[in-house]
Amino acid sequence: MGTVITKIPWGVLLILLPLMGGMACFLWPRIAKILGLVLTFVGVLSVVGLGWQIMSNGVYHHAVGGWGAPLGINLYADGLSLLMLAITALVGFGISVYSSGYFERQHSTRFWPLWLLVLAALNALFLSNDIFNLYVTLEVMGLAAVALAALTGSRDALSGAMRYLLANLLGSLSYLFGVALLYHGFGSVDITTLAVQVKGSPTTWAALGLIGAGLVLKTALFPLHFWLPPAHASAPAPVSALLSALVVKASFYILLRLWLEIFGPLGGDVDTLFGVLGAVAVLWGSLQALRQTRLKLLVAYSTVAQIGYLFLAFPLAMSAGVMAWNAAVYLALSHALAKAAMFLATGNMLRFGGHDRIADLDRVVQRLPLTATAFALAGVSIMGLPPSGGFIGKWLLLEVALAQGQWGLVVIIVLGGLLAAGYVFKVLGQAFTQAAVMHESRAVPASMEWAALLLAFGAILLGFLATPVLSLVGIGSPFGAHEVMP
Amino acid sequence: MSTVFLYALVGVVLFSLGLYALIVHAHLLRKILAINVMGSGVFLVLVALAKRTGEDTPDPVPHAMVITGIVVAVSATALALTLMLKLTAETGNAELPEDSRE
Amino acid sequence: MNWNAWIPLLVVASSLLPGLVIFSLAEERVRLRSTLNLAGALVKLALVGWMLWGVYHGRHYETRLALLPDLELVLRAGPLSLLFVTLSSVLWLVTTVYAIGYLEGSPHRSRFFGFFSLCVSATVGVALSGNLISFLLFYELLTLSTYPLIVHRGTEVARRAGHSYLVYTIFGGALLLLGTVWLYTLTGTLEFTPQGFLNSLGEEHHPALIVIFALMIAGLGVKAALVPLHGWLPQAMVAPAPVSALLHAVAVVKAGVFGIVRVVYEVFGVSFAAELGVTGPLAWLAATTIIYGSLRALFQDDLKRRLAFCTVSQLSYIVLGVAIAGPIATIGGVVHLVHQGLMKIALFFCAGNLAETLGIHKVSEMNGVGRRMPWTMAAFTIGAFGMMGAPPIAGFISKWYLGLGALEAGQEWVILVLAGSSLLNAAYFLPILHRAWFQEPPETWPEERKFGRKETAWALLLPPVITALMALGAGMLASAPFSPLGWAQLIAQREFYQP
Amino acid sequence: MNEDIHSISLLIVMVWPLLLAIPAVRSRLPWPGHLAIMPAAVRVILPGDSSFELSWLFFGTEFAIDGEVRWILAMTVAVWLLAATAAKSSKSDPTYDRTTTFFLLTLAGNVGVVLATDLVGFFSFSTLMGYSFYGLMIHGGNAEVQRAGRLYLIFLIVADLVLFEALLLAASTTEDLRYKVVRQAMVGTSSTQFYLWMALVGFVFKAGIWPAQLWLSSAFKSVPFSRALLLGGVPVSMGLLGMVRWLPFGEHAFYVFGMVIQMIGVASILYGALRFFTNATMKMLPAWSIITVTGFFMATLGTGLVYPALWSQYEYLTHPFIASLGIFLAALTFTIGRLQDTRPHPAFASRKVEDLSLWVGKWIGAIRRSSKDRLFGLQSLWRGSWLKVKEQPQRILDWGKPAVLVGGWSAAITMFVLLGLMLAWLAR
Repeated sequence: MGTVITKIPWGVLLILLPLMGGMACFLWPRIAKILGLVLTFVGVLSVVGLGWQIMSNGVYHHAVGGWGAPLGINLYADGLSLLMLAITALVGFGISVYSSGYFERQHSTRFWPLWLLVLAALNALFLSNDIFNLYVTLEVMGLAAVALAALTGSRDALSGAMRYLLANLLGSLSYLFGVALLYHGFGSVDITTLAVQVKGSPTTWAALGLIGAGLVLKTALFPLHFWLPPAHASAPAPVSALLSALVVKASFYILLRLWLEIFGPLGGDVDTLFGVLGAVAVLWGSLQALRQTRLKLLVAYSTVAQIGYLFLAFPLAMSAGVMAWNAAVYLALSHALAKAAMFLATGNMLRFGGHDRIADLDRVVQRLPLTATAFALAGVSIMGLPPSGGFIGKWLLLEVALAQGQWGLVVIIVLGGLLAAGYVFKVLGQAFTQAAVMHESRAVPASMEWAALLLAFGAILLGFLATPVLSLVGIGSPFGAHEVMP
Repeated sequence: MSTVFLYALVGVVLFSLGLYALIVHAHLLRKILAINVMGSGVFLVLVALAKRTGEDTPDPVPHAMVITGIVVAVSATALALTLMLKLTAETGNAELPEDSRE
Repeated sequence: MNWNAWIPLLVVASSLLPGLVIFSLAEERVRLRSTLNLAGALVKLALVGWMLWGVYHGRHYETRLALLPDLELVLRAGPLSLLFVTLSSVLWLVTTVYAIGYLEGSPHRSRFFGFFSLCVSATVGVALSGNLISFLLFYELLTLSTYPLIVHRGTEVARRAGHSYLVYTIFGGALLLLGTVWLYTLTGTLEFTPQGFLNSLGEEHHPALIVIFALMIAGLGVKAALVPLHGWLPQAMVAPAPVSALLHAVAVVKAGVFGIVRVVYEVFGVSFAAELGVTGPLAWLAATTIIYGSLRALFQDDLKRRLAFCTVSQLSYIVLGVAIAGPIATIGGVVHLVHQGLMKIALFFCAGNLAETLGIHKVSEMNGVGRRMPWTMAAFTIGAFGMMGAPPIAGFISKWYLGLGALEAGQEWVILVLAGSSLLNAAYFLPILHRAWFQEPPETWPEERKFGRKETAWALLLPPVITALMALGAGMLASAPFSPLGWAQLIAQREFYQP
Repeated sequence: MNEDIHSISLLIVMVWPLLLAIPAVRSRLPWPGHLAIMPAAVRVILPGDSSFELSWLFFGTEFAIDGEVRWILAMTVAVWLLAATAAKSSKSDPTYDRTTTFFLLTLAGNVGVVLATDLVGFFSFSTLMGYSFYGLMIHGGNAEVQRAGRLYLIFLIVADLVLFEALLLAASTTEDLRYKVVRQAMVGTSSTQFYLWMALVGFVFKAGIWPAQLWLSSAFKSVPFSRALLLGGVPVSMGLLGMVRWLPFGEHAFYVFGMVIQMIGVASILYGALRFFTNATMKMLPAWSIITVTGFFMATLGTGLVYPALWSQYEYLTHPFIASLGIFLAALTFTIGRLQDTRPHPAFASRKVEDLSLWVGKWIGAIRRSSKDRLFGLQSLWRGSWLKVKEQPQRILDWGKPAVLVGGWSAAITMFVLLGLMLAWLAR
């Protein structure tokens, strides 16, 4: 049994199945829903299989078609990739379940192929180990995501998607330019090779500038976050969820990988800059979220703030690498679950009430208790209150910041949590008013409510899984040698 | 100044021009074109840098990259144009509306 | 697997699980809901009783679950934890009975009881926590699960109260988190240890430790309603009476105070804290709160608000007892944890009865209620005299030990504070009693409900009477072996001042 | 066996009134007041000293009856029987039923105070007694009564606070809080002075001794006689008793402290006498006489503090004195009340004279006729004990100590004047 599992090339399956599935859905729209559900579920199983493989054999390598680097394409998965794949599979499955109830036929036929395409691209991205492959997957994911964002065809959606697309293309091209420079300098696109060869030189610095800017733009770090709120807020709920939870994380993942392997060791003050931008993002995003009167925009701005947290790890990683990165990864994982749950819950409210004006949400929130619970639990994680994944991440981050005496960051971390509490409760407070007015409502299928709730539960559950998760992430030492914890 | 370097320099100039155009022009078609110009710049750089080994036969890998890149650029342009048309049909204006909600 | 290792977890679960089930119950399933609630309360009580007996005979109950690398979620039943656990579980039972009677026929009951059970679970978790991170976890859980109860009525006032509650407590929680993490970076452990675990830290860390202490006290002080962090408590009185009774007299506010006890005794260690020079300011802060709370209470016409300010004042007795930093004062402080809970919950029950039966919310409407509701007002009288520290009610015992402890520690000024507070207590309680017993009742009450020959429903009448009797008993039987006082002495002996 | 019965009887003495105080019980009994005091009365008569310990109550406490306590208990029984009778007679009073609860609670507190052997027990029961007495005093009264009640309450609260401090001081000095131990322990420690002053202030307030006589006089002025007759026996006597029990007499000479007490005594004698002469209405007679008599007592206490040896010699007289004082005042108030009852009392305008005479009709005449004799009898009893005490100043005179001279002189003169005046007034 064990040997069978370890022999199947799970990594390839993770890419191929959704890719083929996407095409199949495009060709046979009638089975799109079923196929999508099945394939995302198989995706979950495949990740489990891959996890088994990695845990028993160590880091996963697969040379596609038998051609290895430098000519062929190499699949590579260590603990970090595995976790990203796992969270993608989980959130993806949740989104699929949700979408099966959400979309009407007309949109459904367009949604499934695109969604499976995004999923394939995401999986491929997390399994890639060369910077050009990363570019391709990033681009495929980005284009499919733009198409998804424009799905409803409304004015807001179209203009949001347009902005998103332009930002995306700009980021990709910039990234590609950086890739070109790196290849020119070191003659390889394989990350492992590059890591060995890379040296500080004008070419490298230029590459860092181009790649960094491109990825920061795609990750929507302040001040390059301008495209995110309109795009995320105007997309259909499952799309918003997947954009906020997964797509944004993909570019962050690339940045993290490249930083760890290639750019980080070079030194310089880039990490400080990232830290400062992250800090401003936390404050700015949270304050903007507090100011919003529309629920989806609030949640979207919350994403801006939460991305800022991820970047706070950069300056801290100088002297406490593993801990800081652990914190960032944990925050990314829990944010993926929580934000997906939040957007899905928002979608439920929007569907039930027909609007997302926060001030008038009371009658909606009260009649969807499961959705309200999902929103609340996700909110707990976003606020970083225990017990939740967000809390663990914040705890680790605070610990590192305090150990290094980075008082500015400490204040930012704490303040960000307080502001998050502010905007989360701005919504939750609506659950307890005396809403007497009845209104026209559209029923919300149970699958939609439960999908949101279970994802939110996942974010909470992550608060109790720190030990296994952190030991998983250590497989293959993506963050370098493990230091002794203080 | 070698030919290769000249090519590369032109590529960089194209990229910068495209970037400039992307920023200053409001019309979406111009923006899309700007993106394409930028892409061409990058491809040019890639092609030029393929001769980095100094041998007669250039490195094939950048070429493969450029081909991939062109495919991506084509599909991206197609998507962008579709979006633009839809947006124009919806708003009657081929420019991005000022976002009233921000 | 040893069973003893699971009992603390079971104690938490015995209210958590019914709570979760209750959420999913339909509004009209009153009987099932009540059964679940009461069954949970009884099971919890039985488990707590079992642990009480065991701990008294020196057994250990400890649950450990991994939470972070090197940090575990620890639930441990020591004498101090059991004091608080017993208090909350006994009062949970009583309050559940009360709440069933009180909320009869009102909307959103499933939600209410669900969150109510969550609150109790969180409180019990706070009590049983064996290290700071577990404490923090349950502390925040308590914050979150209380909020829905405060805003339960959904009125504008309630929402504002909930809002201000959140502002205070989330802020406090953040400070506590900060202090905790900082401490962890210094020591690498957060386990509650008798006599603290910071003694070994070098001189150079002392300034940092003082700041950490301040952070933690500020974080805990929010729930403990230390001036100037008390603002949320009087506002939170818009919540239904059972909530005010259990949560704002016992569970929530005590969680803060209990945390202060833990921090002073089992994190810093009282002698080390005294050496750092942090207990002095804490004592002054507590003294200020005592006097300030009493002064504010004097001018409240709303009965529950008056009681709330009284709570503010009384809670700081506990803090004061802790901050005096002597064994006897500690006993006083710790035993007041229980005593204040018993007396104040009785008072709040009575206030709830008046509101529910006669529609009385204000002190000025209380003329002659003693004749209409003699049992309720008798319970109220016991509670009020207890608050003033009149013998033989429980409050006297607390005050006695506090005063003695202050003398023993050479802090005579505390006596003046106690005297001043008692004077003020008398000044705001006796007029109420005078009105209730000696003024002529009005022709009609604001909103009277009839209950036949009884003064009010059984479920509303029994809880205040029982808790008042418990307060009386805790005072009169102070020397009995399992009395709160006896247990407090055991705590001081075993945990704080063991040789 | 006999021991046990004695102990249990003591317990019953204390618990019985509390039991009867439960509304459901007392409303079914015809004579709750009388019934409640019965066990105590029986115990007074029964010979033999006894004690019983309740280790679980408070911090462990003990109650006992011995020769000294018997005096006080006897007084208590007498006063309460009188009060119960007076209250019963005014059953037409609409508040009677509810008053009874307070009546019984006060009684229970009083008995407890008398029987307690340590400071905590004393303090606890005096709290019960004090606050219940407030209820008893003002129940159903008019504004004037309320005002008097308020005054009483303020003094009571402050007194309790101050006594609590004294109690704490004592407890921090000695673990064992029995009177005798405390007296010995509270000598020569750093907190002695503080303790003395606290206890003094506390009991001066509680007993309404000058300069804290305000509540007492206004209570006498406004409270109906059936309750006012308790004033002497309950707060005043118990206050004096407390002083005797709490202060470290016979252990050590406290000059300054003793002198101050003596001065208080003299001042209150003078004050009482002055008021007596200037504007004493019939109703206020007991008030002024109380103030004078307590002044007298204070002067003696002061002397005892200055000369511990003397105190040891005459200590046994204090309890009989307090007992006689209580009885005397109760009887006096009762008599005056009866005499005045022909006029409707402002607090109970609806009271009918016929009701009153139903059960004491004959008594009134008898008292009127023989009040002179009876009071003489009482006074001689009282003066008899007192004269023995008075020998003390005589001795002191021999020693030539001026402070004592003042005390003795004032005591003698005031007593004399007081008695004379009272007799004259009554015989008028």
